[in-house]
Amino acid sequence: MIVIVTLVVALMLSAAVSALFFKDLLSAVIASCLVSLFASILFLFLQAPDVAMAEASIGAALITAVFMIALRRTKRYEE
Amino acid sequence: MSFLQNNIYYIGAFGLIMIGLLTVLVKHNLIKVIIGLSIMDTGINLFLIAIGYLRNGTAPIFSSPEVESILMVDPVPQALVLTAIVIGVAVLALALSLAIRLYKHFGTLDLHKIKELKW
Amino acid sequence: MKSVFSLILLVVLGAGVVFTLSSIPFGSTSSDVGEYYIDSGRADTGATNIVTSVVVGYRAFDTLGEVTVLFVAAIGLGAILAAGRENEEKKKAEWEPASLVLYTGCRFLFPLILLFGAYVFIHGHLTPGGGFQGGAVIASAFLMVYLGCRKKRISRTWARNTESISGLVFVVTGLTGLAVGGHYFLSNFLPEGTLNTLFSAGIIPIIYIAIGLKVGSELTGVIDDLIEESE
Amino acid sequence: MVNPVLLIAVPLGLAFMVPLIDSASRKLTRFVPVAALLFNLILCIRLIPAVLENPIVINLGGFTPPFGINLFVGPLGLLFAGLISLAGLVVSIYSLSYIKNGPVVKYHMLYMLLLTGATGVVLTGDLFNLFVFFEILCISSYALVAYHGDRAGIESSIKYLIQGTVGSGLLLIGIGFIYGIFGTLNMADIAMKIATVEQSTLFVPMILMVAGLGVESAIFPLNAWLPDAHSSAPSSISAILSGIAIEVGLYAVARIVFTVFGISDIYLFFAFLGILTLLIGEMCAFAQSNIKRMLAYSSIGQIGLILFALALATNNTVTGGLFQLVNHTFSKGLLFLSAGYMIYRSGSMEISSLNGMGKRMPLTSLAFTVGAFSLVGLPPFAGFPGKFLIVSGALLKGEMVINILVGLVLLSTVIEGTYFFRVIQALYFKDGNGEQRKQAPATAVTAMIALMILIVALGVYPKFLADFLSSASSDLLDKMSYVGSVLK
Amino acid sequence: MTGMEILLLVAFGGVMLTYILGRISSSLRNTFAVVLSLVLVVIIALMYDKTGETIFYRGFFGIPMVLRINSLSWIFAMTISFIGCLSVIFSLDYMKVKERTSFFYAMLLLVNSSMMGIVLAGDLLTLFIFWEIMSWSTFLLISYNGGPAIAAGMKYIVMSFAGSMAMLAGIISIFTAFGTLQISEIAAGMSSASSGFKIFIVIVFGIAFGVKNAIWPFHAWLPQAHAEAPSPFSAVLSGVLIKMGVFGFILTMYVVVGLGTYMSLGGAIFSVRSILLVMGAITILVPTFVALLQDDAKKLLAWSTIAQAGYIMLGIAYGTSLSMAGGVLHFLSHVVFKSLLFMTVGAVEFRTGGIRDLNSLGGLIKKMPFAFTGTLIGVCGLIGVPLTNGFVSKWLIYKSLIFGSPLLTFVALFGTWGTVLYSYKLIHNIFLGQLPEKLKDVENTPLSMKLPMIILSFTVLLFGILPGLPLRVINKIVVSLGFDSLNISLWGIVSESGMLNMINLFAAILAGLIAVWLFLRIGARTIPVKQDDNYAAGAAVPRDRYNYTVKFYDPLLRMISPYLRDIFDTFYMKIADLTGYLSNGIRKIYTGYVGNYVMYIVLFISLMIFVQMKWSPW
Repeated sequence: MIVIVTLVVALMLSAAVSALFFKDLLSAVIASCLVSLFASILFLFLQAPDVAMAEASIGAALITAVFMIALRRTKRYEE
Repeated sequence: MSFLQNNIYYIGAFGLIMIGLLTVLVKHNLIKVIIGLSIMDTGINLFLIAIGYLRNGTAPIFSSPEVESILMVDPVPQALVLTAIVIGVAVLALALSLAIRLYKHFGTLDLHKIKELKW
Repeated sequence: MKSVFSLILLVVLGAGVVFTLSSIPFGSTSSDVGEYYIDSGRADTGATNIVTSVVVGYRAFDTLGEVTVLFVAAIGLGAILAAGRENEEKKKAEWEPASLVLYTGCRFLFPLILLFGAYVFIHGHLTPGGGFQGGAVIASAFLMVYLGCRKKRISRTWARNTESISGLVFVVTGLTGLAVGGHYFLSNFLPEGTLNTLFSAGIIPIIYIAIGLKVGSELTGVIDDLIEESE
Repeated sequence: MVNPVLLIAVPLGLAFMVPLIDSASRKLTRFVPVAALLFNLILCIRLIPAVLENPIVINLGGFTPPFGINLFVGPLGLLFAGLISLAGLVVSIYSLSYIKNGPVVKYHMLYMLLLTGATGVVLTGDLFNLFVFFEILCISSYALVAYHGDRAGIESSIKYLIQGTVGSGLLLIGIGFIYGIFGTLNMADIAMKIATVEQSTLFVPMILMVAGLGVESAIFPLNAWLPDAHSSAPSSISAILSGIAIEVGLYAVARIVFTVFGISDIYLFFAFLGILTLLIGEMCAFAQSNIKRMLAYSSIGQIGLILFALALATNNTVTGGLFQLVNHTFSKGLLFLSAGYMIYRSGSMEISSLNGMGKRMPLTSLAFTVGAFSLVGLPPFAGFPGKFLIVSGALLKGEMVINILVGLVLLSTVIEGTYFFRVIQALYFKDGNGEQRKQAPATAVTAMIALMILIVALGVYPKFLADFLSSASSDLLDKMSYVGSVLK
Repeated sequence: MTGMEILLLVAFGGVMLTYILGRISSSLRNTFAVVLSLVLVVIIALMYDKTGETIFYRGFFGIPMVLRINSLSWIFAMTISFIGCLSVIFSLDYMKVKERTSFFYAMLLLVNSSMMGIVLAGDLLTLFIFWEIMSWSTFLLISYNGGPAIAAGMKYIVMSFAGSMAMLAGIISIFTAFGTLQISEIAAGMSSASSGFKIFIVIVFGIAFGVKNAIWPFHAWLPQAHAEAPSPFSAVLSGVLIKMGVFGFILTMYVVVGLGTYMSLGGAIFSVRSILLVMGAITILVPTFVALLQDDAKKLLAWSTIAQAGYIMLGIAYGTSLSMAGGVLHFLSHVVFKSLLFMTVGAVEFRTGGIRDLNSLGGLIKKMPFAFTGTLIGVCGLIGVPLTNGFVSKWLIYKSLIFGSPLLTFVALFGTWGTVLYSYKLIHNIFLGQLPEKLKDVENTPLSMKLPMIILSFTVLLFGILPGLPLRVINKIVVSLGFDSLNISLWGIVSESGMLNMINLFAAILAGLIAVWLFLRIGARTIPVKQDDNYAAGAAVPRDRYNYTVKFYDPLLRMISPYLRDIFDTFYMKIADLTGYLSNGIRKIYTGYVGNYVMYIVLFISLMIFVQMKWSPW
């Protein structure tokens, strides 16, 4: 179990770090979406199904969509 | 291993918070900054849930009337995090709408170039 | 240079955090309040999902605030986007129509997702999930329609009225509690029913349904505003 | 007895109802905030006698305090609630005519929700609930700052949002720590248990919470959003932000530092921080040529002064600090409101463009003058009793360090006086262009006159408020009675 | 009930009513203002020889606010109302051509009312409140003219406000130390206070009153403010307003601190008394010669005001009954003749269309004989010519100083010599010499201006010939402050260092005058020359060559001016510049880049954590 958790945490952190480094904002948004997804898995591990659901539906899905809409209206690449 | 067992969630949570803060501090693209805020929010949520965790506890739901488990994780942080998530999305949506407006006015999202108000 | 400095700051901050965390060992903290909720949550509120009983029962006031936060954000977003839109000429961007598969799939899935969302918030007091999750699901259904069917729009007045009525339901439920049920705001004035049945837990399902509708319509409104902006 | 929860529930319900009202009658919407705040004001006044006797504790949902959320309506909370409704009412009357363009309905809703959030913050007895209401306050102010959707408004709003969100994130981390340590979120419960935990453990959570709330309350290194936001917002909102929002933030800081933690070792540090904020705010204001920015920096200075007064933690200084706070709400509100119409007439925020306003808008200029004099602390306006109480309370402590700080307070008052007198000279004695006389609309004038009357009345008869403030200050300082009345 | 509440109520109510009436009709307002100020004079006159205290207000946190009247307050209140009344009358014509006259009248009356409040205050809180009202209303009046008056007003209010803040610190320290602000009660507590506390009190009050009284080195605001204010107000400003500082000094030194303590306060060399005396002496010496340099009539008078304040200061600070009487009497004399001078200069300014430059005036004696006579009498008073009030007061000061400290007497006499020089410059350059072409059509002084001038001139002579009139009241003050009583007759005064009897002097001078008149009468006839007849036979000549009113005393001035740079004025301006510079630097921390702002937040937390973990102060 701990190995899986560690793996998920590592993936989550690396997704976050890559969100920091991506020049393409769309990729950064996807990476932050992944962060949310992994976090929601962690919530599940932490016996918080309610929160996991909320994080998955709101944090991962809706926020990403909102981000993308905003990106459409602004610039895709960081200068 | 026991170090990991004891601290992996905290590491994850504060890792996210720190990465989020770092993004806000060093990145000067507005969308990146907002992504940083969202990552930070996620980290905080994870931290709150991790605080309420009880080892070997189960989710605080009595799925059938017979369940009489005392060993349940603390429901309070979960309730808090539900609220915090919604607040987070509210702030984020507002921030993004502002970003759209800002782009319309300035033609850029580079915060170094958006410094009309200073001193 | 600046990032190095930031890192140093964050390291100091992290040191402080680590120091404090050492007094909160992971996985073994127990809270009086949390234990009380687990022990008597069912008796107090009639919900078997203790998280729900906390969210809508013990800490319902928080939830009222939280709904308000979302409400504020939705209005604020509308205000910000509206303020700039006034003096711009409306130009309709041409949307590339979606493929037929996508279109049909969306139309097929839409009611199902709505139904699932409704299920989630109606059963909030029994199973994981509740108003927020359900509302988000509903909003994502609309999002899907927006993306898949492109031209379809929900009626703004309809969304606004839903939002406003469900908000009112929440407040009025609370005020009714003040008036009849033990003279406390948001106190339960309905019978709690039997555990683990749909019609139980007093006002919790009512509030959760209101929240679900409100969150759903608000998030939909937010998406609608943003999409309209991006056209 | 009336239930104080109505102070929050009724405006909230009305705000939810606004879309329905709007579809029924468009004209009616503008008066919803006026009605709601009038209701709140009357409620507050009716609550005064009961609260002075004993603080009212409302258990929401009928659950006893550590388990449910409670509202604590002590003299301090009621003072703030009353102040919010009073200032809010005046400004909402002003807004009736001032806000003409843009999504007006949304403005009024946001405005009302902002004040509801502020009321919630000052009444709640639960940490997380405080956070939630704080977010209502913050988010609605982000949106209102950007209300006009102009360059400056959007820019300042996004900056405000970023800093505010970081701040509330820090606050939430702090709350998480506190919950981890004490297993409860009720402020009285935490206050009771605080002695059971080693003091050093509490440092990081406290500093996180103070910093988080400090962002909103504009304590020195955390206040960079303020000059931008206050100067770019519509003037009615600037008045509320300066008059209510940062004060409420300061209330939250004080509540947490005094009541929840209540460890006196750190008070002197806050006194220093207050003086630093005061000096920096006043000096920055001194260098401004933009009137609204000047007023915004002056708000920073005033917050520093109030923080200094509160941090000295004696009954006298806290009473003085609260008096100054009330004065600041009224005077700064008045200044922003009058500056709003002067800017509207002259079309520019530069002080030099206000030359000769005294001839063009006599009443508005008079309002500005009264506000400025009061803020500087000249008798017979409301600023003087506050300053008098603060200084006398501070000197009464008889410590050399504090005496020196008092000297700095007086010095910064001189700086403050200098830049306000400069503006007054520009208003009256410099020749401007455009000689036609035109007053502000009746609603705006009503609002300004009401504030002027309040300022003069408080300046001439401060005892009326001072007695109430004195019990408010003991409400803030007396931790044990707070705990006792919540956890009976 | 001593009528003081009624007095203040009338005064302050009248202010509002004046403004409101001004909105309706200006003539109604003018009449009302005159009547009001006359009524005030009458009320105060009726209070003669009354003493008493009343608590009139408890609304201020329950601190009792007290009004009290005694001979000291009465003489000040009388002066204030008297000069106030005359200046209102003087304004009637002077202000006709200006805008916003209602504002002017209301503020003028407000200044007068607040000054009455100051002198009638029985506790320091009341004093401070009225003091501040006076400060800001004065500020509004000084800035009234716009243009250069803006800078003058700014300088005034900043210095005055700094002084008030010092005073506030002092008042509140007294409050925290003794728990009362009532002047009569403070004195008791003060006697047992530590000498450090006393010196602190003396310093802060010294700054506050010194600024108002324009004692060197706090005089920097005064010349500009006096010059730029509207002339009727300059009379009030120079006559009574700065004398509030004198009142304050007397109050602090002799009532609050106490006579015995005051004389022994401080070290042997740097005792408070000697420092004050030296400051007084410098205040006489420097401004007198700076006044010589001035080409602006009102500025000249302003500097002269500073110098005269030095005499008053010497008299008061010296601390014997004779010097005290001299100081107070000189205050009274100065009020009268300086108001008179400002009014005559104001009349000239009014009739010539705003000319104050001494180089471009001249020869107005025929055109404005009343103004000339007024100026002559005023100047005589200023110099201290016998039979004027200035003579008596200066005589008293010299007499009291001459044995104790000859050096100070010498400084005072030297100052008088300078006074003669600038007084002559003033009267000569305005009224004597050639009449410039453009001033040919100047009309005579209007009646509303003549009246105050006549009254004041008369007073100058009256107090000069019958010094016993004011000295009787002053003797009461002197006694009430703890000094020995003086031996006063209607005609003069008898003291151990000499006696003064004006009747002898009067007789002698009268005889001398008659002799001179007879001599002139019998001697050669004078030939009248037209005033605008200049010696270039009507041709246009460069005025600065031939008109000898230009660059009066030029060689002397060239000699002394390098020594008279106003270092303190420069110093204050430097401070102001430095503040501006510093502020400009500090505001740069708000860089406009939001990343920095977030950095501040994180920095704050990290710094706190770092400090806590390293040193754990908490």
